[in-house]
Amino acid sequence: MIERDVVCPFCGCLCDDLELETEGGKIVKVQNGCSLAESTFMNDTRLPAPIRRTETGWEDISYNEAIKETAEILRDADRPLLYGWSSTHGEAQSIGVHIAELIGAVIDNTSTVCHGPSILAIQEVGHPGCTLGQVKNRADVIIYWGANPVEAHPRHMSRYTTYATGFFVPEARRERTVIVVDTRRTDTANIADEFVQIERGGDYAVFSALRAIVRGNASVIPRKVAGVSKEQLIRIAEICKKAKFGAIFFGLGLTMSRGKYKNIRNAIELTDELNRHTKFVISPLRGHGNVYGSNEVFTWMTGYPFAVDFARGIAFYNPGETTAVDILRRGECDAALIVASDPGANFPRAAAAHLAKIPTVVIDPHVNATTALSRIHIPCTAAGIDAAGTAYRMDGVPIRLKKVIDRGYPDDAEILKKIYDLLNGGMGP
Amino acid sequence: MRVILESKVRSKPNLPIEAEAIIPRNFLKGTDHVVFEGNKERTLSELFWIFVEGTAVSPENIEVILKGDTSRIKRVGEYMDTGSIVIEGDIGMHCGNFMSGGTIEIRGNADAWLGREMRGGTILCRGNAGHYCATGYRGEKKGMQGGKVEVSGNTGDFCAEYLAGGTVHIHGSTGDFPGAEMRGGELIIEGDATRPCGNMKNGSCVILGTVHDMLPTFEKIERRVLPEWKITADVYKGDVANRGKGNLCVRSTGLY
Amino acid sequence: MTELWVKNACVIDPIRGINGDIMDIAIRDGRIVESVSDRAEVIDAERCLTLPGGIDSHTHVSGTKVNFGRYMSPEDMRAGRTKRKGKMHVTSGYYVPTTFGNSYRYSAMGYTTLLEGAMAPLEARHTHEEFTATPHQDMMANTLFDGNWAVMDAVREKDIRKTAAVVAWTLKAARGYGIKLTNPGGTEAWGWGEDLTGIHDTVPHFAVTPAEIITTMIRANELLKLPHSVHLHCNNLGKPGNYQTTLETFELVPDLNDARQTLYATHVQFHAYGGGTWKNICSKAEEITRLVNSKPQIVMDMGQIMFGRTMTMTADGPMEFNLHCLHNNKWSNHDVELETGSGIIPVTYSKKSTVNCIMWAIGLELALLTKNPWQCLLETDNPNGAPFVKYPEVIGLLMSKRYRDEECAALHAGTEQKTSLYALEREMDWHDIAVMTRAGQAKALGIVSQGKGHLGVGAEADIAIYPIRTDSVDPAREYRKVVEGFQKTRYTIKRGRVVSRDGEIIVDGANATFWVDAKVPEDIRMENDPEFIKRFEQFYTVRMSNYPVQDVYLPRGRCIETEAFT
Amino acid sequence: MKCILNTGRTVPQGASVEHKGSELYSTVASACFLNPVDMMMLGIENGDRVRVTTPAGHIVLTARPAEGVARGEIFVAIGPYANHIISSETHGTGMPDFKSQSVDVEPTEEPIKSVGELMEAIGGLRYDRT
Repeated sequence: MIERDVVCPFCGCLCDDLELETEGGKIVKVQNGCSLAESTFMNDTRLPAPIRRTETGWEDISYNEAIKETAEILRDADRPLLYGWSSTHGEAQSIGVHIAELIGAVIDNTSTVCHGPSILAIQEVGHPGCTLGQVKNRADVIIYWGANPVEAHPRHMSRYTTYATGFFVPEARRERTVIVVDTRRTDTANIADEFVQIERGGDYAVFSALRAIVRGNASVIPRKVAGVSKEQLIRIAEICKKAKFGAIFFGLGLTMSRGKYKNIRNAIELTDELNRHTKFVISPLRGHGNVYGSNEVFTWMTGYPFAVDFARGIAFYNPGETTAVDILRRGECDAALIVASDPGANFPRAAAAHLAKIPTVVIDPHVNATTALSRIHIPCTAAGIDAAGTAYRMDGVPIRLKKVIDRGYPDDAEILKKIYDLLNGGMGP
Repeated sequence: MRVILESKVRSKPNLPIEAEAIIPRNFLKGTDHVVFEGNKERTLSELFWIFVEGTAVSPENIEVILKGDTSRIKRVGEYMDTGSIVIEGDIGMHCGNFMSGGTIEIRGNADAWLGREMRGGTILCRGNAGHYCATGYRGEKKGMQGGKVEVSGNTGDFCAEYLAGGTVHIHGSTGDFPGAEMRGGELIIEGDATRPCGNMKNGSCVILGTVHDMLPTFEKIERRVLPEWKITADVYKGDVANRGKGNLCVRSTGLY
Repeated sequence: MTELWVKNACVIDPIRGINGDIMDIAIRDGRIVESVSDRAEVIDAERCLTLPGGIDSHTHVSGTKVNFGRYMSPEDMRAGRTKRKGKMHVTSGYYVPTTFGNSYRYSAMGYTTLLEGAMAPLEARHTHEEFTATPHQDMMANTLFDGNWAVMDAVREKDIRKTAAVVAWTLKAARGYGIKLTNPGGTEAWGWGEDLTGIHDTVPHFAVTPAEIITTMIRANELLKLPHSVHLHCNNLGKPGNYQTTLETFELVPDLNDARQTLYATHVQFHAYGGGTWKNICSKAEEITRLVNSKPQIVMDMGQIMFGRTMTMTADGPMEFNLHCLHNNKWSNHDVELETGSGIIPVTYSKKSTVNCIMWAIGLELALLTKNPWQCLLETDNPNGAPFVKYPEVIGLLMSKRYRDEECAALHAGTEQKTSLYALEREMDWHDIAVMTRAGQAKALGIVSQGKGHLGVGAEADIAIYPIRTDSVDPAREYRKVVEGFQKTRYTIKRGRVVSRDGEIIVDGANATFWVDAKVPEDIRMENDPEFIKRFEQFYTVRMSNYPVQDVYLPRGRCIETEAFT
Repeated sequence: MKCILNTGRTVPQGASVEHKGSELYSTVASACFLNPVDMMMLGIENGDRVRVTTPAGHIVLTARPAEGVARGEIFVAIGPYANHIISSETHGTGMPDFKSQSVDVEPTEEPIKSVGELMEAIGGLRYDRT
């Protein structure tokens, strides 16, 4: 059977034009997708049943037992941490927030180690952005800064930017100037019309210099800024000012390097400045398929996009204090529920190690590094493969993930709902 | 009146405690106060041995002394308006939030957000202070607006971010981005600093030590003697990435 | 079967011509009936003011733009925090509260139905997700068409039928309620960082003018027999001298509908400025209301501002950028491909600013100078002019000259000469307020037939009982009692259930979402139009099959079907 | 040799990210890309192993040459290998220094650990029955 217009849940591009061929409840062929999409759909090995770690090893347990024990762990905790949420749908995220609110937990999502700093920057200066179709149809200048879409978002350039045929840019690549700014010459840099190689940690200074140049203060700028010549900076500023529609896309090169959110703030303020000359937009290249959705759901329910602490009953937010890595590093939390993510692999060692010291429960379709650190792992459906639900694309466009096949697993929203009911005094499953 | 709070040994010592109730004024009405340990509500006496010496009729005569392991206690001195607090060891985050009067002395180190959104009064930290010393809250346009924060040791990153008024005096060094987004007030760093005053709009900053990675968007105006610091300084105006009218004075390294 | 009997209610029900009669209301299974059995639960209203549930016909509470307002404002979130309590979830925020915050606070004020003022069709799913999380009000969404490429193409071709067909397809796909035009044409120009300066400017690359878009959409709207009229946010919002654009626009409006207005002009306060600069700006409320008083086919809402901190958010992207250049605070912008734009910035309205004082005065002037209260409805363009929790104060100001005088005394000295407010003696009565906060909205939105805005037999039992005794309170003098009274109902009844009591929410909500399916003849349906499909697949970034909102997003959807073109 | 550790996403890492027990994932996530000149200075060839040390710990990785990596830097895909030596300090922002960790790089003969072994080193227990 052929399924058309399938949405790939892997990265924040949420490409919705895939064609899947299924045969007897299995996906046998993926068309239109990138290699990440292909492996997402084709190499989908699951944990067969819930498992629990004992003194001697791992044992299989029933769903009911696993759910009951999870509820008990969470109920007994003085500072539970609920973390993850980015690779599942909004329906599960929403129940997660309700659990956190009910038990006084800290709930955080993976933006904390991804674009959390971008959010902090946006909270300082706002975000002049747009949906990706605006860029596709209009942009004649495209900047990738500290981002490597060739590796991380393989179809970004063909669907939305560089190579996409747009209404006002029918000749696509030939009508667009592409600028890449990075500390290393990546594959993305190799296709650029202008590559700006910047010294590590120099992004902030370069943004400041560009802002000053665009404001007419070029005379203050020294001959070289973070390894970039003043001539090149002036050239870039001119390209940007002459653009009809410019778009900056940035990645972890800005959020993870020193200065963190200050780099992004400066990028946004450059965009703001350029809007006084022409049209310019800026957008983060969001990683996990539905990480932006977790920010949206958290925001309408709690007021904050991530790192929400319900310990005092009200919602409190302060990244650096209420973020998952910090809470783990300080050894604060005494129980953890990890949903649809892998902090065991993605957090620095000291933070991950704390997960092994406390009762940690994983709800995730796949065995991952966190499995080894957990007490219980409950397998579930994978959103976009065997479960339908809402996901938000990196530009905020909500898209419905489809259920393509049935593999007999319970939906994570269903598992979470049962945990919630138990915690809320219900009789449970 | 002197109120001595000595922390009790806890079964989960890493759990944060939130204790905004610990301000001098509150002890006029006794010692029966609510604090929070993780997601549980506790009484002050569950977490502290409490000793009261003498009496007081007005809060300015109340001194609160914290002893023992106080490094995980947050919000001590929040909204404090008078009296004094002495912390013999280290103190947790958000000490002196929104403080408007009185004094806090920390004999050990202070964790992050010391004196956040402070309006008045004095905080003296004899050890080191963490990140975001004397700053504001996420999304707000103004950080500390008045009073004085003095740190004998070093601070972490983003010291005095969004400083809008008052004085921040760091005897040691600061980390990255001290004085970022400054709008007013005075920041003095006797030691070294990295990327000071990024995007400052107003206010003044003096750095007596070495500046690392000076930002390219500060315009050197003059070289001048600063008698109160007994140095010759290069005076910069900035940040010209915006319409910044701030002053940044950095000790001159060349001969004069 | 659940029954409720409200006795001793002092009812004002303008749609049925009831003005302060003491009567009983019988409710069965969510609707008002002739009588109930003696097993019915009884509420004694104790002769308190009892009105149909409040209806807000223009508010921003759900969707991409609103949520972005929250996302960028942790400083506001800490301004209005409440804990989980009983059936109430945690809330955060003051001017852009969380969905539960919006829902509870509206409910405490007796509001039971809301129209979200702006929904981009591409992001409609988001609006509907938040509707589900705003459980105590029935919801509907104005759907944005101001920069819709297919609409502008059809307008250029002067093809009203095709314009209507595009609207019908889009409304159905977005599960939208009515047509919203926000700075028509201007949001497309903003795609290039430009704006339009008047209704006869040409939209770049599309060769149409705002005037053409507005007049064609008005005709398409009536051809589709939509319950609501075109809902217009005029061009040139917030610019000194813009009243001329507003008057020109109003002059374009024919009278095409016997049951309601032909044009709903929203937040007109922001469109009633004289002068040419911020220095010489003045009120032109008299000119605007003079025209509206002579044109029953126009209904407007106030767009009242109130002093304090708030957030402006609108699909009018260029306006927000201009405002940002004045305020230099944070600025967000979000253009939506082939459809519309949006912008968000926080603002503080201050009594020290003459401009802000004049704005404040204009909103009140509009209401007081409009003879027929059905033509000028009460709102603040929440949260643009002020958060909706300020409505009771607006009511107080409209009912009391003394309250206005006291407020005026604190305003910037330059205000008096720039407005006519100081001289206006009119004091509105309870009936006027009932019209301006529910009955007028129900009629303007075309939902009287859905059982909204009145308490007749068959109506939905949405009822607000305020702790106000109209026989003993003199609103002109005791305006504080009026303000307090409208802040918290004694009971808010939603579809026959008491949902809120003395400001506290006591049950989980179960709202409905109204949307419109206008059935156009088979031969001009857009889903059968190969050219439309081709352009869609080429220039949107989602597939056409993934665009329409699935039914699962409207767990309690109420579809209003119309037979268009008949 | 003193270097700065940079991490990031790569296609092979992304494609095998849901199979962290696999050998493929191990190979991808434990590759350490160096500038060829730096490799020459260290006296190592493509495929040799390096020991990378920070105050947080040390890890053994497979050296791979990459022209695009600047001298004095190394690049490792986002994942448990890089994280084994990255500090959990976030500077009050919630975000660790994933792209600016100072490291010491030296040749070694020690073997590469599996993801399971890394997790067991911090108190975990491998699950390998799938």
